Amino acid sequence: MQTHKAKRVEIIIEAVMEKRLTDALEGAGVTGFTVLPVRGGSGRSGAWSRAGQVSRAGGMSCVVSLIRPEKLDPLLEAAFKVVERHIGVVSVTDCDVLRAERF
Amino acid sequence: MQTHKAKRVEIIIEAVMEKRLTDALEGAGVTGFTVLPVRGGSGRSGAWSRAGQVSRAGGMSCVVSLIRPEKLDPLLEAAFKVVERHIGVVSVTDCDVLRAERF
Amino acid sequence: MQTHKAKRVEIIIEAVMEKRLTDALEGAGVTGFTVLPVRGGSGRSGAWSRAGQVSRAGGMSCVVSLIRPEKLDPLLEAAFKVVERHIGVVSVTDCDVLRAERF
Amino acid sequence: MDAILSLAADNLLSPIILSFVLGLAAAYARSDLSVPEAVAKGLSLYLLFAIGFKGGASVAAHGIDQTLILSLVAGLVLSFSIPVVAFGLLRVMSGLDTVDAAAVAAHYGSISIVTFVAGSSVLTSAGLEGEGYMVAVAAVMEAPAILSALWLIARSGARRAMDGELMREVMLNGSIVLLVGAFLIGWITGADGLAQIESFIVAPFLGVLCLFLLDMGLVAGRGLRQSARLLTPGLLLFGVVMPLIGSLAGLAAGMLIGLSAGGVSLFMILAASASYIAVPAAMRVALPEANPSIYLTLSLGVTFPFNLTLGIPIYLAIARIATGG
Amino acid sequence: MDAILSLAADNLLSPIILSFVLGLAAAYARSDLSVPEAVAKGLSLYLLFAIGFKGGASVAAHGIDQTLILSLVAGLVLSFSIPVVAFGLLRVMSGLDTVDAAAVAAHYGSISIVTFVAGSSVLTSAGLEGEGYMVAVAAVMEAPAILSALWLIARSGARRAMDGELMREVMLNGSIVLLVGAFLIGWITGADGLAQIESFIVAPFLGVLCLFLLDMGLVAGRGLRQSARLLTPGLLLFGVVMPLIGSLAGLAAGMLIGLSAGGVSLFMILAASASYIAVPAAMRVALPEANPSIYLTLSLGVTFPFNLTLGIPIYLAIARIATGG
Amino acid sequence: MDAILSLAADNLLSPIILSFVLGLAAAYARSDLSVPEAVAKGLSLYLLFAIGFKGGASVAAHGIDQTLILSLVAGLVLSFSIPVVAFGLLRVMSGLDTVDAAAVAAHYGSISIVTFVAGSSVLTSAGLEGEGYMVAVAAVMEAPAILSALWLIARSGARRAMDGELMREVMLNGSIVLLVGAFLIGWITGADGLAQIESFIVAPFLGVLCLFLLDMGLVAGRGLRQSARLLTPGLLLFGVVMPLIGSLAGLAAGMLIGLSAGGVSLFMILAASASYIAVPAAMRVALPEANPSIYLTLSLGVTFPFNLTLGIPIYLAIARIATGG
Ligand SMILES: Nc1ncnc2c1ncn2[C@@H]1O[C@H](COP(=O)(O)O)[C@@H](O)[C@H]1O
Ligand SMILES: Nc1ncnc2c1ncn2[C@@H]1O[C@H](COP(=O)(O)O)[C@@H](O)[C@H]1O
Ligand SMILES: Nc1ncnc2c1ncn2[C@@H]1O[C@H](COP(=O)(O)O)[C@@H](O)[C@H]1O
Ligand code: NA
Ligand code: NA
Ligand code: NA
Repeated sequence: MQTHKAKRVEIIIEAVMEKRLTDALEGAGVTGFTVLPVRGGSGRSGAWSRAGQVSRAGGMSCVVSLIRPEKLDPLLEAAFKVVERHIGVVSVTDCDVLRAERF
Repeated sequence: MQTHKAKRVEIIIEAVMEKRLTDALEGAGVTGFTVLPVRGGSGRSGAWSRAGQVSRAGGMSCVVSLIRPEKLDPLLEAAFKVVERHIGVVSVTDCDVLRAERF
Repeated sequence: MQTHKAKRVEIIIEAVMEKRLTDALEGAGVTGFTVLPVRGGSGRSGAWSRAGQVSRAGGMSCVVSLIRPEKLDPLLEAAFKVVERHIGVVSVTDCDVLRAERF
Repeated sequence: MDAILSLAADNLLSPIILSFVLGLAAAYARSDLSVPEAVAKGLSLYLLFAIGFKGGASVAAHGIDQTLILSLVAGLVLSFSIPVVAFGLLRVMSGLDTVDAAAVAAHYGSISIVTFVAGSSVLTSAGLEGEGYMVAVAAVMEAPAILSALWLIARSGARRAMDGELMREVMLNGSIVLLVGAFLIGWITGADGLAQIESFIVAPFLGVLCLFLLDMGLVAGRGLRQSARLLTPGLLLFGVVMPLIGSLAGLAAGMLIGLSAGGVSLFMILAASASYIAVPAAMRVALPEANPSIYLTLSLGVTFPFNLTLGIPIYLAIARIATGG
Repeated sequence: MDAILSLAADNLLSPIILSFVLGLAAAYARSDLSVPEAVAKGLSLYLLFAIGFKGGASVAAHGIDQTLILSLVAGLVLSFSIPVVAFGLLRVMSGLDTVDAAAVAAHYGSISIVTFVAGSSVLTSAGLEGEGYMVAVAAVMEAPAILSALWLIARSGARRAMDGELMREVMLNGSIVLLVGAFLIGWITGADGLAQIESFIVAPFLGVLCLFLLDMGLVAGRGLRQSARLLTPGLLLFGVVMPLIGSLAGLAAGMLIGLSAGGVSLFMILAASASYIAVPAAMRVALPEANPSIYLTLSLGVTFPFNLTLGIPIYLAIARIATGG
Repeated sequence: MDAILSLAADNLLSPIILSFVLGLAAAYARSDLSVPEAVAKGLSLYLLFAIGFKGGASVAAHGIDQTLILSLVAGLVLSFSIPVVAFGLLRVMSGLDTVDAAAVAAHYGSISIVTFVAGSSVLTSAGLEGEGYMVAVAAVMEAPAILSALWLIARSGARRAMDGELMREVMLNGSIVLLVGAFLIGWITGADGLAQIESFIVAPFLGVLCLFLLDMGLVAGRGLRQSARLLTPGLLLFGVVMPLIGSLAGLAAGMLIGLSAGGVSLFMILAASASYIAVPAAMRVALPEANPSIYLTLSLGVTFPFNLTLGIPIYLAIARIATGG
């Protein structure tokens, strides 16, 4: 099948910053993203789990966005401004996508 | 450790089509896949969130399948037939897997 | 933006083994990981879904860890010891990360 | 007229309506108040189980006669035929194309079980009670409208085969199965069964409904905020006129069969209400080209609140006058 | 015999059994009816808390004597020894290998708290009541069977060390901790405590149980649909015979200790029931080679429904005859 | 003194406290007992809705006077000013830097609605009842403390602009909106509304609170196990002294306004309690450099249990003496 080069950006960010991140992505011209729930994790700031939590404070979200390669830099700039002072991680992978007209 | 080349296919598809997709994957000889819940997202057809939803209509699923490279094309053909008329995205990444005998 | 080469390891493992796996990862010097919930799947041992389940027995977790390339082998060794006798899959992808000092 | 107004006023200031309004307002104010998906589903399971069971227990108590069969048949006929009317109206009143119009039409032929539940509780507080088997009528009215909509599209050229799998999904969707199943359980176990679980399905019922309507307000409000611009005046008008038309069809059916004032009211409510769970899911499968924002916003954002606030008291008043009850 | 049959018939037509049957039927018909995982867990937390608390409050009301200690010891002994019997039976009746047979055996030595809960409510409606501390007996019977199973395997060569971590997980698994904890809270706070939360843990209890059994029916039905082919006639027979054998062991224990008719019934139910939550999780850790479809299908798909429908009335009738109660 | 002790003892042995202790113990023992996130959120929605509604219904029953306005103003003043005191104390008693100290201070100026709920139920069983509008006071006290904390930081140089978006998030966070909304619904629908949903929001209330506190015990216990090492003696002392100071400020406010003994107790409880839902979320946005383990462990692991067990009876006793009620 016909596929097209693209980038898969995965941003794991504090739940309280999720809306700010996706707003920034939209501002940077990103046409789509998907948010996956996150159940727990561990990092330099310790381990955490969502079990039994009510507050959004102790939780992270995972935002996945497939984009055309040329949009990578604006996306990362935008994402970086939001995550800068916050915990979380950003990774970029090469990928191929179907239906490039969607991106 | 000994690893083997494989492909990681990630399909984000409408929840109502999930069963049809996984049936098609099985039909195409895919031996395994994993379904991740999706909490929300945004695309050309607008933004959505599962919060408070009861109907399966407004929701997506994320189906991840690791496969041998030679099975990629049949998988994509099968997946494409299901997603064709529907919203959603398909991406393919190169990866290495442990325990190749499992695929 | 400045990015750095890294590896993205994704381990889909039985929920009952999750804690043992993350303990092993920490033992192998992995500084961070994120756990995603899994809703269902299918493999050689059949299909399963979390719908309506109470026991942790029939369920899987998805552990994602971004690491420096040189830490890949110790991580895989450690992970392998845990998953060895168990169902589940391990995949490794090349990626680029922001803020390498975090890994 | 006065009676309607006072009933409407009472209704508007009831905890269930105000809970819905609170949800709407919170969504409009962009509060992060939200009900987890699992909790919303849990509440809806509870409501379906409770309403089904109580309907069955009521049938066990009052017995049945041929009006049961007639009502089921009438429900089927209404669900099949209302979409045709809705489709025609939409083509006249709105600029929707065939596919979108058919998709919307399917929603209005089908029913909203929460509108039914809310209506039942208004009936109860007005001292009326409908025939218990009306929940079975609600169940049979869920699916046929979908077939009508697909037929409307097929007629206009864009052949769209209803595959067997979709058919099965629609007929056996969770809400129908739970509603009918609980109805049967209530019927079989009767007064004894009801006594055993009354303090679960009767006493806290209205409170649970409040929380569920709060959630529906949140969901409807978020939908409206995002998609209100799609609501042309023609569509908006349709969202208010169509339930009234539906209710008259329900009135006719109920009167012909000879139901009680409560039963006629419930028939009107069912015919007036528009689906927002089962039909949207079926439309995503069968008509992915139809824009979900249109049918969801119309059904959940316009018709549902209209029925909840003004519609139900109106239908009830009309039913009372018509039946002399 | 008549008494058993009429009790069984009453039982079969109760809302809780019919809810389970509804779940089974929905799963078989491949309806998409499902209970969210979080809701199912929430319901099970409620049931454990309520049953534990009521047990404790009942102990506070009736006091305890040495039968408490004897019952706990007997529970331990049963849980340790039943797997040995089950293992032997399985090796004779079925073609299972050592690992699968040991895994299945562990399930039958342990207990199913929902069977216990369902049994308690049948007792209540039959006007009997067991000793309140039987919930503590239920708790102590969860884990020992796992040790027995691992010992059975070690015996047959395939050494399998039970690591300390697994031991801790099993002894402190959530169900045991909540059950015992709620039992202690009920005991400590007694009648006062019960009065405070009665309308939460007593009044709606049976209704909640209905929803939970609906879910169990769905899960069991899906499991059966997928794995029924694994159920050889030998295994099927085992799934029905083993609970009867277990119940007789429970009968013996209860009679020796001198429990009331209710207490003896509960002992029989515990011994007859097979775990489907704690033991499967432990088996996945300790015996990953054992096929979970076998033990889950047998425990949840065969023995659980058998106990729920026929087993409980049978045990109750036998206990009544044996104790003259 | 005796009265306090006996009240404290009664309180300590109530099902709600023991449920919290059970959660703590299970977490310490590393049991896998856990409440799903969705269920915990569902329980908290229920509690907020119920407490808000009952407050509103109580206002509808007793009418209001100018003490309502005065109480709201006093609540605002307390919430703005307590963080300043807390900040000063922290700088003296602990080695926390400006940012961490300000973050902690914000928590103590705000309130914990569960502490309020638990306090209300202790009041009820002691035969007292506070002014119904105290739930509105609770709502207005949530947010101002956050502004104070940011101002404290700005003062010390590290300018930190409170953006409009965060402001909106804080003022319209889900708990405030639901609490105030339910309060208004209760007020509007009054005794009629209450009668309709009483068996949902009144009868099972304490039982639901037990389950929620079990969950809070689990969460607090896990936090403590992970972060107890952060609790220097100075911080620990702060976690116990600060609520006492806060309660005295609440006492002064309540007495000046002339509230009833119940109202004064509730004011003390609000001022003494520390936020663990809304403020942590705001701090993560506004002060990401502040260590969440410190403020969460202190608020949820030290002050919450202190208030729950000893604080509430103490405040109640003081309020009674002070008001002569
Ligand atoms: N190397 C990593 N791989 C995957 N997720 C990570 C990694 N590091 C951190 N995270 C996630 O980000 C959260 C915050 O990380 P940290 O800032 O290191 O405390 C963790 O709890 C994880 O959920
Ligand atoms: N570029 C993208 N990256 C990740 N997910 C996407 C992307 N585009 C669309 N999606 C997901 O697919 C859904 C439907 O997309 P669309 O068809 O563009 O409306 C969105 O709501 C997202 O969940
Ligand atoms: N090829 C695969 N791709 C993605 N997930 C898989 C794959 N194979 C197995 N899994 C996951 O691992 C679980 C156990 O697989 P198995 O050991 O093959 O039964 C499955 O139920 C899936 O959730
Ligand atoms: Na209709
Ligand atoms: Na047993
Ligand atoms: Na405070």
